[in-house]
Amino acid sequence: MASTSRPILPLDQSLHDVSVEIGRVPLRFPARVPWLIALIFSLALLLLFFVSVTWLMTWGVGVWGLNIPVNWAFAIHLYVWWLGLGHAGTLISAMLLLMGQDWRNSLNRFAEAMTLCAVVCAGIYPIIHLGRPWFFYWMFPYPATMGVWPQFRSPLEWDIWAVLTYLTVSLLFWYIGLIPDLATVRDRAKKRGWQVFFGIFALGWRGSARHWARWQKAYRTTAAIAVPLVVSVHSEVSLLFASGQVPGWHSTIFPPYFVLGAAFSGFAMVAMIALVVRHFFGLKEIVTDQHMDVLAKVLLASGLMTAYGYVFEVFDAFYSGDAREIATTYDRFFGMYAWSFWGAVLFNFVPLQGLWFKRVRRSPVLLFLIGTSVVIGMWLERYMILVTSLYKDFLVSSFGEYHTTFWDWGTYLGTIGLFFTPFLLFIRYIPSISIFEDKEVLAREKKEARHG
Amino acid sequence: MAEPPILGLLGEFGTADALLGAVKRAREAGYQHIDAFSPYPVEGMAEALSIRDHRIGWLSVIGGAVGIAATLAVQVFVNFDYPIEVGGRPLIALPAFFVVDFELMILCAVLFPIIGMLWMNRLPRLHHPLFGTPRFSLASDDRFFLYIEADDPKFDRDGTRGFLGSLGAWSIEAVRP
Amino acid sequence: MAQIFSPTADTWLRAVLIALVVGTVGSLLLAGGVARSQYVTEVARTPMQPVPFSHKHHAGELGIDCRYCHTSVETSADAGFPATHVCMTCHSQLWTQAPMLAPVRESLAENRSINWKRVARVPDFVYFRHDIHIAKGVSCFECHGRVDRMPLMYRAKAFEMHWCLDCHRNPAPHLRPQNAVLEADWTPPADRRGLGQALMKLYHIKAPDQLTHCAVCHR
Amino acid sequence: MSGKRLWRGLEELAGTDDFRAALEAEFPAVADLFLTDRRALLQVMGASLGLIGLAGCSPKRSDDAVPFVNRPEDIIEDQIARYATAIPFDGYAQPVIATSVAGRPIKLDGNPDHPMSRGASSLFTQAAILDLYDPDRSQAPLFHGNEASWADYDAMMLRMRRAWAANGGEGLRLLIGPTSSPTLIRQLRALTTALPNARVHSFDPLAGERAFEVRPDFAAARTVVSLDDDLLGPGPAQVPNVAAWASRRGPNVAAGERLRLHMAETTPTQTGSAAAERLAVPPSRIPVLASALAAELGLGSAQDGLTRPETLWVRQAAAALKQGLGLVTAGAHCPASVHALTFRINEALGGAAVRYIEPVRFAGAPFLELARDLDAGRVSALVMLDANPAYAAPADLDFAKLCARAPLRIHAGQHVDETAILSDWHLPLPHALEDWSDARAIDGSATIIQPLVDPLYDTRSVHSIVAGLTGDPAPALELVRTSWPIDDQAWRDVVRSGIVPNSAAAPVAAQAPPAPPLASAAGGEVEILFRPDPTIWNGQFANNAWLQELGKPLMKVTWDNVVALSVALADRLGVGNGDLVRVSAGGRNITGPAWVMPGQPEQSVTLFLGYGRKRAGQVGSGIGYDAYALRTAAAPWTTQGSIEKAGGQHKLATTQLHHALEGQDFVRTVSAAHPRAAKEEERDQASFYPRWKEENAAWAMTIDLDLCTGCNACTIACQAENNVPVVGKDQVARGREMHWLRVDRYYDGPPEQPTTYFQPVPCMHCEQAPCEMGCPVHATVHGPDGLNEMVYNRCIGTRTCSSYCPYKVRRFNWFDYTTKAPPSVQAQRNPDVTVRGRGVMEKCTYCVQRIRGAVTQADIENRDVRDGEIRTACQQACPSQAIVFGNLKDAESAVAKGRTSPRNYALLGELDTRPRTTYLARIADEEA
Repeated sequence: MASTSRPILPLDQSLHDVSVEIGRVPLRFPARVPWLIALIFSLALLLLFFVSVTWLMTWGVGVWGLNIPVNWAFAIHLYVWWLGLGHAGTLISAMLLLMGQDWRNSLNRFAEAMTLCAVVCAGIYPIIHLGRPWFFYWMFPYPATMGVWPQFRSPLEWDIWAVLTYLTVSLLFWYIGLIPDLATVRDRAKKRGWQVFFGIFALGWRGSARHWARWQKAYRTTAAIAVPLVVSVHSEVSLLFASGQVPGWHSTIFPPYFVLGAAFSGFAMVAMIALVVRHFFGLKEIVTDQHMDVLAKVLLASGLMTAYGYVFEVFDAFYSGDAREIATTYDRFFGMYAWSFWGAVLFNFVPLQGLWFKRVRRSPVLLFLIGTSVVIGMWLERYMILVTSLYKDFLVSSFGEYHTTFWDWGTYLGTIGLFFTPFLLFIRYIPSISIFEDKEVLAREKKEARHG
Repeated sequence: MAEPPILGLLGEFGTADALLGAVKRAREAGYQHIDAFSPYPVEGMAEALSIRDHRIGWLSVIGGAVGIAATLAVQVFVNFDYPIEVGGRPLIALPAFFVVDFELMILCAVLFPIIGMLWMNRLPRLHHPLFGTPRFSLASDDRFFLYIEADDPKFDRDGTRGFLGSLGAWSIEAVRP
Repeated sequence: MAQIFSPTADTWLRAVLIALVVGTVGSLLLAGGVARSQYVTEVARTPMQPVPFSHKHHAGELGIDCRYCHTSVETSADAGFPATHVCMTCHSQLWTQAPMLAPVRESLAENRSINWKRVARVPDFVYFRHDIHIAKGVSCFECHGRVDRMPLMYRAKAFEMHWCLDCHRNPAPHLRPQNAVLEADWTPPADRRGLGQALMKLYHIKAPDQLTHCAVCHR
Repeated sequence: MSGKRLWRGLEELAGTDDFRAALEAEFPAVADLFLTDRRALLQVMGASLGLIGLAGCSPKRSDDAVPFVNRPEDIIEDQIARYATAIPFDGYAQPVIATSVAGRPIKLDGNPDHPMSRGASSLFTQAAILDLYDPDRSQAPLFHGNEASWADYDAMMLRMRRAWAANGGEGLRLLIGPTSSPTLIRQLRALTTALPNARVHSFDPLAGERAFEVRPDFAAARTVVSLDDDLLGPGPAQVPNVAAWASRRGPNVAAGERLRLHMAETTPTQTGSAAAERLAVPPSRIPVLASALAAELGLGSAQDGLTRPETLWVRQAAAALKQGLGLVTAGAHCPASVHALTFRINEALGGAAVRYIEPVRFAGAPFLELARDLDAGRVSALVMLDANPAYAAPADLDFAKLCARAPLRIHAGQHVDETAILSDWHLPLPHALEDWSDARAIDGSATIIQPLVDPLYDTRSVHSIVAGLTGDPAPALELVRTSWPIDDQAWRDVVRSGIVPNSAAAPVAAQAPPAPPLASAAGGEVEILFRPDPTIWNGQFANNAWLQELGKPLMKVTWDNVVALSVALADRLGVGNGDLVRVSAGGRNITGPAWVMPGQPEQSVTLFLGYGRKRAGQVGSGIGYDAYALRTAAAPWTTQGSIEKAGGQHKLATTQLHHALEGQDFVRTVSAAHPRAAKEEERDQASFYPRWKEENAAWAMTIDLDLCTGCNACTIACQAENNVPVVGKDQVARGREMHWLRVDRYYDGPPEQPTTYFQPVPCMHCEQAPCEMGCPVHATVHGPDGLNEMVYNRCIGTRTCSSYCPYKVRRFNWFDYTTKAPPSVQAQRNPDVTVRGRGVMEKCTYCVQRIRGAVTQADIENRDVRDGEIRTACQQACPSQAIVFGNLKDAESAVAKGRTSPRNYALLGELDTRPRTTYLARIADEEA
């Protein structure tokens, strides 16, 4: 395979070393102090999340800066943003697995875990942003005493199902891939408690050839299905907007535009997390510069595609000749919220160009900074799409303005805690890199090395 | 004196290739009830053990079909059960319905094979005789095992032990209930 | 290496898994059940009334017309509760000393209302009208049950939306000729179905979609 | 009369302990952290009125059924009763039909049988119902601020009466607010005859300079030239004026017959917006224009020194007048000289279109004389009836100080206001719906004011109080009855019909008033105008939350009054909307937020009266600035002064942030050249969707923009009918006002001389509604009769519908806006409309409760609904009848006809939402 022409893992380690190097992370945790600091920080944010949500539930969505016309802002904008971040996990894992890109193996497990946490953060929003969240279950078709059913033409109805499906599939995909490694850790664990813990979740995996055969089929099937799922989910999210007639939303390029943006922001997130984890857990042998280099290339590619989306959206507006579309576009350039548009352009695409150079791609610090900038950029983009479209739609008389409140930010920062707390627990207690797949690769590479 | 009964013999090998070779030899030798254990899926092992199982794939197809059919059925039913005009749209608005149909098709297409896989693998199974054998824990690390079951017609305690030895097994252990 | 789990562990694990599945499904079913239970629907609820008024006696045995007390049932959304003087028209003559009727006499004496407790009630956001239902031949007993057999008034039907819908979707079987609307012991003719159809025409009952859209009851 | 019995029924409802308990449970007095401005308004007060029928989104409710002990024949618990009566406004009767449910008055509408209403009503009439339930109303007599009893007062009055009887009422002075009540006038005359030394003074801060009532008769006019007379603007005469004006425009008037309006004014008004030719001039130019116009018509010598626009305007106006059927009016506040001139001009024009009648309202001795007497210490007892001089008296008089000179000060009013606290005695007056009285409408026709409920509080009618000055305080009914010497049958008819037959004042042959020399001394830096606030008026409505939250017709500002100044002046001062400016005149100054007013002449500043109240109540106290503080007895309407930037900002809550039409065609105008309003592509658009089958009804509405004057009566009518909550300034500033029906106002053209458009925007009830498609739970769906139904109890608040709504007519309950309202305010609510809880969307329903009511009634009677049987609240209130509602399926219905008019067009028709609400384009005033 193409990418194995140059070994992606150093050959001077044995299969056993791999078990040791990764397996020791959960069993004999290396970076206690930084991890603890991180955990405390994210727990604090999590607390903020609960406070904000309690406040929200007590008084109503009015605590946010919403109004008519801008009656969707932070909640929906962050829902889209989080979900976008999540997508990269699935994409890296699934797509690259199918393409047999071995370099994925050292990254996919983070990525998938990140997906899970991100989807949880995203999934929270559509429920808490409701005026009467305690009735959210009305969105499901169940035989109610009212005799009324949900309305399946509504993009919000689509939304609930898309997110649920996505959450379930990512969870299964992640867990199924995890089972063999749980077995490895189980067998290496010395303490009884760990043995039982991993033992139960390994489901008694024995590595039988027959099991492997079925397992591979199931895993690859899931992967094969996960790719169209990602595309469908974020396309559906984009329809949340495109289904309305609001200028700036009502456009056919929204689905691809959203999916690309999602992958883009997601890859950036993966890169950042991979860099941090490998730095603190000393996994340089597993997550190599080679990996980061490839990841950086993917980031660059998806970034350029997203940039194309930007260009085309503008072109689309002018090409349509629709006065209101054009007005909205102008307003994005020069209007009250122009900062969000130019901010998005700046953060998304300017630092990104550094990735043309190998030195930048291989420099952890620079790559991390670029990743950060992209995540910020996409944040601004989602905000821009939401607010600049809503605050000036059709009737001049109902033009409005949107100003965030403390609780907008409280809820948002809170979800960051909601994201990192489980993620930190994951890297602490679960093999955060695929052990068996790395062994597979290593073995193959050794073989290839031997036979010239 | 009669030795305590055993379930089979477990031979340990150092590399995937060794295991693969051993399996092939064992098949040639006419052993039927054999299994191989490895820390990662070994290429060609399925062929060597002549495992031909396409049910997983089909489960996925079936799941997808069931998912989409069921969802569509629900959507059509609720719109007939309580027909309400919505924005002048038709009662059965397939383009709109299809988004949810698709999502649930995917959900079921994933659930079915995964549950099926676990079911066919008889998992979860926390207690298994193999776990009782001292060196088997290495199967998840860097060793490869060939397992010949006692109920194999060709199984003969000493003969098979010798056979495993001839395959170059590093160690040979009896698996006891 | 030694076994981590005893042979029984698998049994336990399976038990737990099954329990989980059963638990989830069960709790959903339970929720559904509770929503339909008397506890929620308050069917058969018999609130304590200031005066133990017996519909069985008055409406059933004495055969007093419903409208004698519920005067506005034909002309208004609200059937209306009897003013004290309505009770006193008879009870100034009969049982004038009955301790049971003390509250009624006090009410009249002190010019203070009797606090009856409503038995049949729909939520505030539901706008039910008695007059149209009576006009279209829906009998009192359709919703209130056989009050003429109730010593103490209790709720006969679960006033749930789907229950309303059932009738609004297919009114025919519930319609009566005008003279039978207040008739407790009305026995439908052999051809109930035919009668229903005839009455549908007679009363100009509208098509289901016009009887079941939201604004019919919700404003 | 039924009032008393009704109330007894209600008392029974409210009296029982269980009921009180239920009431407490229903309305816990929880202060709401966020709605700080509204919080005051939401404090729970004692009076526990009928809770019956108060619908809410929560199914929790008391199970109690509390019947009457003795049911009156004409009332059933939930049934609606309607009574004809009147609401006095600045002394003039506003004839109304009051709707009450189970003895709770819940709505006021115009009296169709009354010529001065014809069923229509103004925003003030619509809002008057809320005053009845105002929790801040004065509830018992006060003596030096402490609760006292009427017995105490009567005892005191007995002593006074003896003294007065002895000295002929020496030192007794009455100060009385504007009134036209025949009974009261009769009583006052009787009093002055009984006590020859007592004197009665009138107090009306808005009193004009007119010698007698001028009744412009549009019906007979083709050209109206208005010299700063806001004929169509807010005021006691608004309804008849607008109705008459509308009768000369709209679809049924031939192009040549259309009424043509020439307006010369300073601060832009609704009349100016409706004028064909509007000239913006500072007030000092009005007299000049008047005499120029007179000269142009051959009266007096030609004026010189007119600017080119002025000359042009005068020429056009004169030309139009010469064509006959002309009419010239001057604003009540114009100097007497202008009134004299207009009188002569109208005489010259033949006076066909104008009638003069004796003043309808009581004219007592001038307030200034009272001030002089007070100063001189000649006043021993000052009785102030329904007047608030401490707030509204000219600032240079310093009434507080003068007042203190009178040893005994008695104040009677509905609120413990600024004057009440200066008085020894404060006496609570009843609301017009609580006691008997009578009043005359603007044309002099009298109405008997009958009560719908017994007084909620321990009040006494002004009639009884006046009677109490000379004898026993007889009940109002007795006093009123004696003023009308007719037999009981006639009396009953009069009360029922709400108008005394042929009581309208007969025209008088007015003689030319004395013409003092034209005074037009424009000194100082800027000319300052004082005008009543368009929604708070002279301050009497300051505590009415509906009127506070209503956007001013032209400014769309709520909860504040502003300093209106011209674009040029604003640029010069470097101020924008909301920047504080200091306006100084005669050594006094006020500081208020600037408002850049397109169409305001350069060197003029307009101040709006009515704000800056100190003792208005929880709603109206301490908001806005007090323009009275700059007003002097000598120059009550215009003065010269200076304006400067004060620095600092004042947060204004406006319901509309952008005002320019920005080249859009939301409001369209047709002309002889372009008769069709709808664009070609907007007609019969194709659709991918098959048509849904419709029942025999298809409800629709047309709004005639040629008739709409932007008066906002519809908005308040809607608020009263549909339990639309008040959310407070802070929420409005956040863009969360709840009005279901808003009147958009757009400017077009140069800011110095803009064209002003008004456009009422209710829900469009689109046939292909984007909102419905977005709702995941079927909370907003389409009815078979074409209504876009909103089911509050099903709504979970995703707000998708609002995001998708191109018209942004949907409103959201961001917080709990309803359950914490005081019980008294809740008692006003319409039991037929669900009260929306927190987190649900709401919007215009075409008054679905009225539709369903009529349809069900028709169903009971096995007939179809007649055209005009269903009238939406906005349609019912509209003085110009610009709103038409009906069934499209009925080809003969007014709305179906309107739909076929070439002027008919859909707002944002290009979106193919197929609105059921369409507009009839304005008709361009052809060039004179």
